[in-house]
Amino acid sequence: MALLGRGPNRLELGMLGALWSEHCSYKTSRALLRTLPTTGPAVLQGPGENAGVVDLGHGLACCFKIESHNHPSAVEPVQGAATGVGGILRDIFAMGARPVALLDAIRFGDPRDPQQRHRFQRVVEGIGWYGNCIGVPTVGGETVFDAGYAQNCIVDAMCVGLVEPAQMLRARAQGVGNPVLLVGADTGRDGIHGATFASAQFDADAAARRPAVQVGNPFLEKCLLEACQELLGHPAVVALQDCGAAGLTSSCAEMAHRGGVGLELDVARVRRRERGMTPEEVMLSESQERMVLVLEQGGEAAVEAVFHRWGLHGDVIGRVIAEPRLRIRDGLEPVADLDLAVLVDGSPERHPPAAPPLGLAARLAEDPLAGAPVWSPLEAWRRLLASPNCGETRGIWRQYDHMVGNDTLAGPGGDAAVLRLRGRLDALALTVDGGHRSGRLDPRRGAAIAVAEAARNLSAVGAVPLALTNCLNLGDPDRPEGMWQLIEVVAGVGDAARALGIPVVSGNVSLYNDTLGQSIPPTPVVGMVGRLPEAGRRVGAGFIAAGDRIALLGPLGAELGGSELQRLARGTVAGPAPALDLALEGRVQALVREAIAQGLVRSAHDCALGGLAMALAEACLLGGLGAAVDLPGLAGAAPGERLGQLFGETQSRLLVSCAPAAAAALERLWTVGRVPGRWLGIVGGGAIAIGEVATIELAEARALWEGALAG
Amino acid sequence: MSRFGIVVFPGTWSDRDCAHALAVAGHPSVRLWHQDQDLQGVDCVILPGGFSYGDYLRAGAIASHAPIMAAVRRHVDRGGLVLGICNGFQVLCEAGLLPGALLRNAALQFRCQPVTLRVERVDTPFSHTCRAGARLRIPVSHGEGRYYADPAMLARLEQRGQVLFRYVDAAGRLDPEANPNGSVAGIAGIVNERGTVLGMMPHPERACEMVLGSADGLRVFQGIAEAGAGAAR
Amino acid sequence: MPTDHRDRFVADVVVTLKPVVNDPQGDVVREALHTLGFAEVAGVRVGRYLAVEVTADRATARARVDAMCQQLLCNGVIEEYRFTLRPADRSVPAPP
Amino acid sequence: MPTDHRDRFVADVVVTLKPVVNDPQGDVVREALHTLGFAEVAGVRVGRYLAVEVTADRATARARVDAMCQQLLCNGVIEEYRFTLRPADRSVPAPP
Ligand SMILES: Nc1ncnc2c1ncn2[C@@H]1O[C@H](COP(=O)(O)OP(=O)(O)O)[C@@H](O)[C@H]1O
Ligand SMILES: [Mg+2]
Repeated sequence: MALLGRGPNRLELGMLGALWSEHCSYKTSRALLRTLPTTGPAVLQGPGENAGVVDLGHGLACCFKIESHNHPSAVEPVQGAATGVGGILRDIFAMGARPVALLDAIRFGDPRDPQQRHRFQRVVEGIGWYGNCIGVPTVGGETVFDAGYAQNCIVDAMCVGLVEPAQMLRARAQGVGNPVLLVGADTGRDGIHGATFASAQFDADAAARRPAVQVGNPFLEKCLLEACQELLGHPAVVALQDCGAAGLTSSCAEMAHRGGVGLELDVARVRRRERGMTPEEVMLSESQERMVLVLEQGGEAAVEAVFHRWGLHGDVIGRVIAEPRLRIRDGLEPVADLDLAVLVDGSPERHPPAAPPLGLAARLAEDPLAGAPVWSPLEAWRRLLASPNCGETRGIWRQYDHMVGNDTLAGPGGDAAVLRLRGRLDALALTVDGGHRSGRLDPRRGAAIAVAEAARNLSAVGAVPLALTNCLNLGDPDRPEGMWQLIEVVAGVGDAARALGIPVVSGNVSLYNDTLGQSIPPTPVVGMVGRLPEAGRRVGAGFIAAGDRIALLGPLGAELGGSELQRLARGTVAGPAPALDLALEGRVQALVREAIAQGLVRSAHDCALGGLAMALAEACLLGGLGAAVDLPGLAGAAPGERLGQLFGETQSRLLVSCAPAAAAALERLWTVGRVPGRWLGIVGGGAIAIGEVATIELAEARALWEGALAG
Repeated sequence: MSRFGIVVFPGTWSDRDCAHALAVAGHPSVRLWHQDQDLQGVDCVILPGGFSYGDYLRAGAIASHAPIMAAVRRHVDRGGLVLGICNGFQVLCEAGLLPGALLRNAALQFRCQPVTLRVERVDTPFSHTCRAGARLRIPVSHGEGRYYADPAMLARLEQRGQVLFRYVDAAGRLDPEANPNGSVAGIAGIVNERGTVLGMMPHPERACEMVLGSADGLRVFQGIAEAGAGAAR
Repeated sequence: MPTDHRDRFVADVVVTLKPVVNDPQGDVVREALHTLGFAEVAGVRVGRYLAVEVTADRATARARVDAMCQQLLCNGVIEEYRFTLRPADRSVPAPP
Repeated sequence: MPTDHRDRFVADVVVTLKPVVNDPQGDVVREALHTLGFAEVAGVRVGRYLAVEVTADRATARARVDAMCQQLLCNGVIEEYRFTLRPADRSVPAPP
């Protein structure tokens, strides 16, 4: 109030409330996020704009961002997920980029529970519907099922676009007197207070506070996208901004604040879907598929003609003013007048107390398989193959158009998607990865693993990681454990990003993923973009020829804390988190990229969920070939140790195959690269055999794997 | 040399892919805007995939009334060639330029996957570059592709040889497992009685380069180009 | 400009698949209802409903809505339609 | 007025978006009707129609169909529903 110099009125309070919400102001996470590395030689735009941008050279740049739509998807899965995709697409084309790919990271409770299954299927339907309709391929994603998400699902969508750096648009209002144009959907009462809703726990009153759900309109968005693309380079366009959380209030305030100017708006000029809307409702509506532009004076007609051609109407709703204020009129009557510095930057930073959960040390000290049923290696392997977290995901992504655009060289189903760049030798590689389950024990490690794993997935196809975007899905930071997780997760992302030299160029924080005091596990989702120097050299995850030799790059290990095997056997998370030696991680990844670049390996697959045995099974299943391998000391190991060697989720490992003739060169490469490497066996046969310890027929493995996610 | 025109409705997205495929095949193309009535003298009109007007109501229903469709109708009357792909097939059925209708996939889900097509006739402009019974590997990507014709209409179609493509298994046999949408008689593509208008659910423009998985789709475009050239002579 | 409310009607239009056309959606709904314990459900057919508000007198409205159904709202190859008219409720405001 | 001793009814269920929820489909259909020359169309809302055939007496049928709507047929977050019952052997009536 001191900042305003007078008491705010109801509208001003509403606007401040929305912009000072966690969702818009990052008041709890801001200071932490400042610690992340955000610069690098390729970074053209770091955090702070609608999306981050990295240079791809030769006059092309890649623009990308990830965002959560967890709360809306919990209320209405189809529309919540769909409008999440719609929102992230607008962020990308607001930068002047043409969206070329979507990815999704989704998490639910046990899919055998009909309610969870229903939510999962509806979310997939919503993601598919929006992306398919607008014609942007969904090329990858991640799906996780865990009891920790039964009350709060995770729905994060990532969009990647391409833009010529010279055409890049920024959302900065400029030029006193310039008109402000609102274009797209009419404004309705839907989604009012969505930002504040997304910044609060679910509880008994949530239903009452719930904003009207927005129904997505991908067709309208397609028209907006095409019109905005047509306007690229148009001299009349000063700034372009999407209308997201907190609607006109945030889009206008942020655009003006970035440009160091003010805006005066007349809410009476905002086209509405409903009668009787108050200025507050107009300013806070989160109606989808709207964009705000600042135009050069006199350029209105030319710009509106372009929108008109696409069946859209634009209305001039205000002008740029010199004073750094957001002034709202309703016709002639002034209804709000706020200092932009206060509105945008004024929310006091919060530093709630943080503390690790009680009993953590004891859980870390537990034997990962304490009290678990004693499964034979074959029994464990079968259960992993049939786990929805390891099973084949085709049932999901065959509902997504992953080919439109004619550039998908590798779609979903491998380690990273690969998109060609027209007229160039190189290609783009894309992935999203959430943290390791052990992040519940050690959120910092779990977050670092998320970054390392994303980079490893890119390296597995031969791509050099360029930059990352992240969505930090967490619980209530007002609980000391929640705040501790937030601090640790940001630190973990920073650790790995710095060590691996991958700048953070955009991101999103979704806090308050809680229901009745129960938080989700910390879930840092990392989206990463890499550059494959030569598209033709890329490799897949599946074996390609019988007789090829199989090698493990990276350490042996037997770490079961937080593993999928532990989840299946114990349903809990305990024991130490897997170690992560980031220097070794970097060397392993550099090695596999080099081996791919030299054409030495014919397949590469990272060892993730389910460990070495699962990676081997996937390489066999994807390639339609069996394999015979062995691990040193496996036969003689104690039962628990043996399970650890087979299914432990030790980091920094990739499984590769190579023609026998290339073996010596590959071995030389790993020796020079100071990477532990060893030959495990040979591709071929109708079964997957691990020494004397476990053998499974390929057909049986396939049936389990393909059935894991089936209804 | 044949000239291709690609119709663009606001919700169309495979116009770019079609133009690219034609470029790969060495043929120029022009875009035809849905609100225009001028076909710019093209020999073949392509109605590409997408969601024309959001596919609200029924896929292709609103697009079938667009101004450009009046011109397409006249083009068809003159014996001009038309290729409707996916949404374009839906538009052609809605416009009555092809018989039958396309319903929601039997599985009630969108399907994006490669399928195998069997070429049923090789005496059409669209298929004369194929061998009889040839199999083409081409992707589908649609939520409403279940071809339906009532028994009488179906009998007429079969009798007149209007079925051009069917979904088959790797061995070339009809198989419900190989049919991605539950189409009657495995129908993936049909022609009109004159054999000048083809509607097909699969996307040949996505199968024009081996790096993308298949180049079988090129045959369709090459066929049209050569037929057009023949007609011009 | 807006006429007297007596000249505003809403047509409640129902478009359904012809009985001979398979309706997998209806079958799925029936199965789901059975699973939920509604064993008394013998069958379900799913169709489309449209509320079309028109400014016209009753006789004209009827003829025009019929024309809309034939031209756009219903695809006669697979669907059939029916509708009734009711005076537009004055309490439901028209869009501005 | 039909008597209640019959034991087979069809519920004509109409599920529509709540008035506050935007209906892009309705907007596009309205525009299309305008383009086709139906200028008198003031607005269109699109919903779902379900014909649910149940074996039960009228009172039970009413209660059960209501339960079906709440549990499955209608998504209460964005939709609302209404229905009428008719004996299964009677010819198709007006939509509710
Ligand atoms: N929701 C989804 N959308 C699209 N693709 C998905 C989705 N979930 C999983 N996938 C795909 O399935 C494959 C396996 O996923 P995942 O097991 O997470 O791989 P990894 O462990 O290598 O990261 C990946 O190619 C991924 O792109
Ligand atoms: Mg992987």
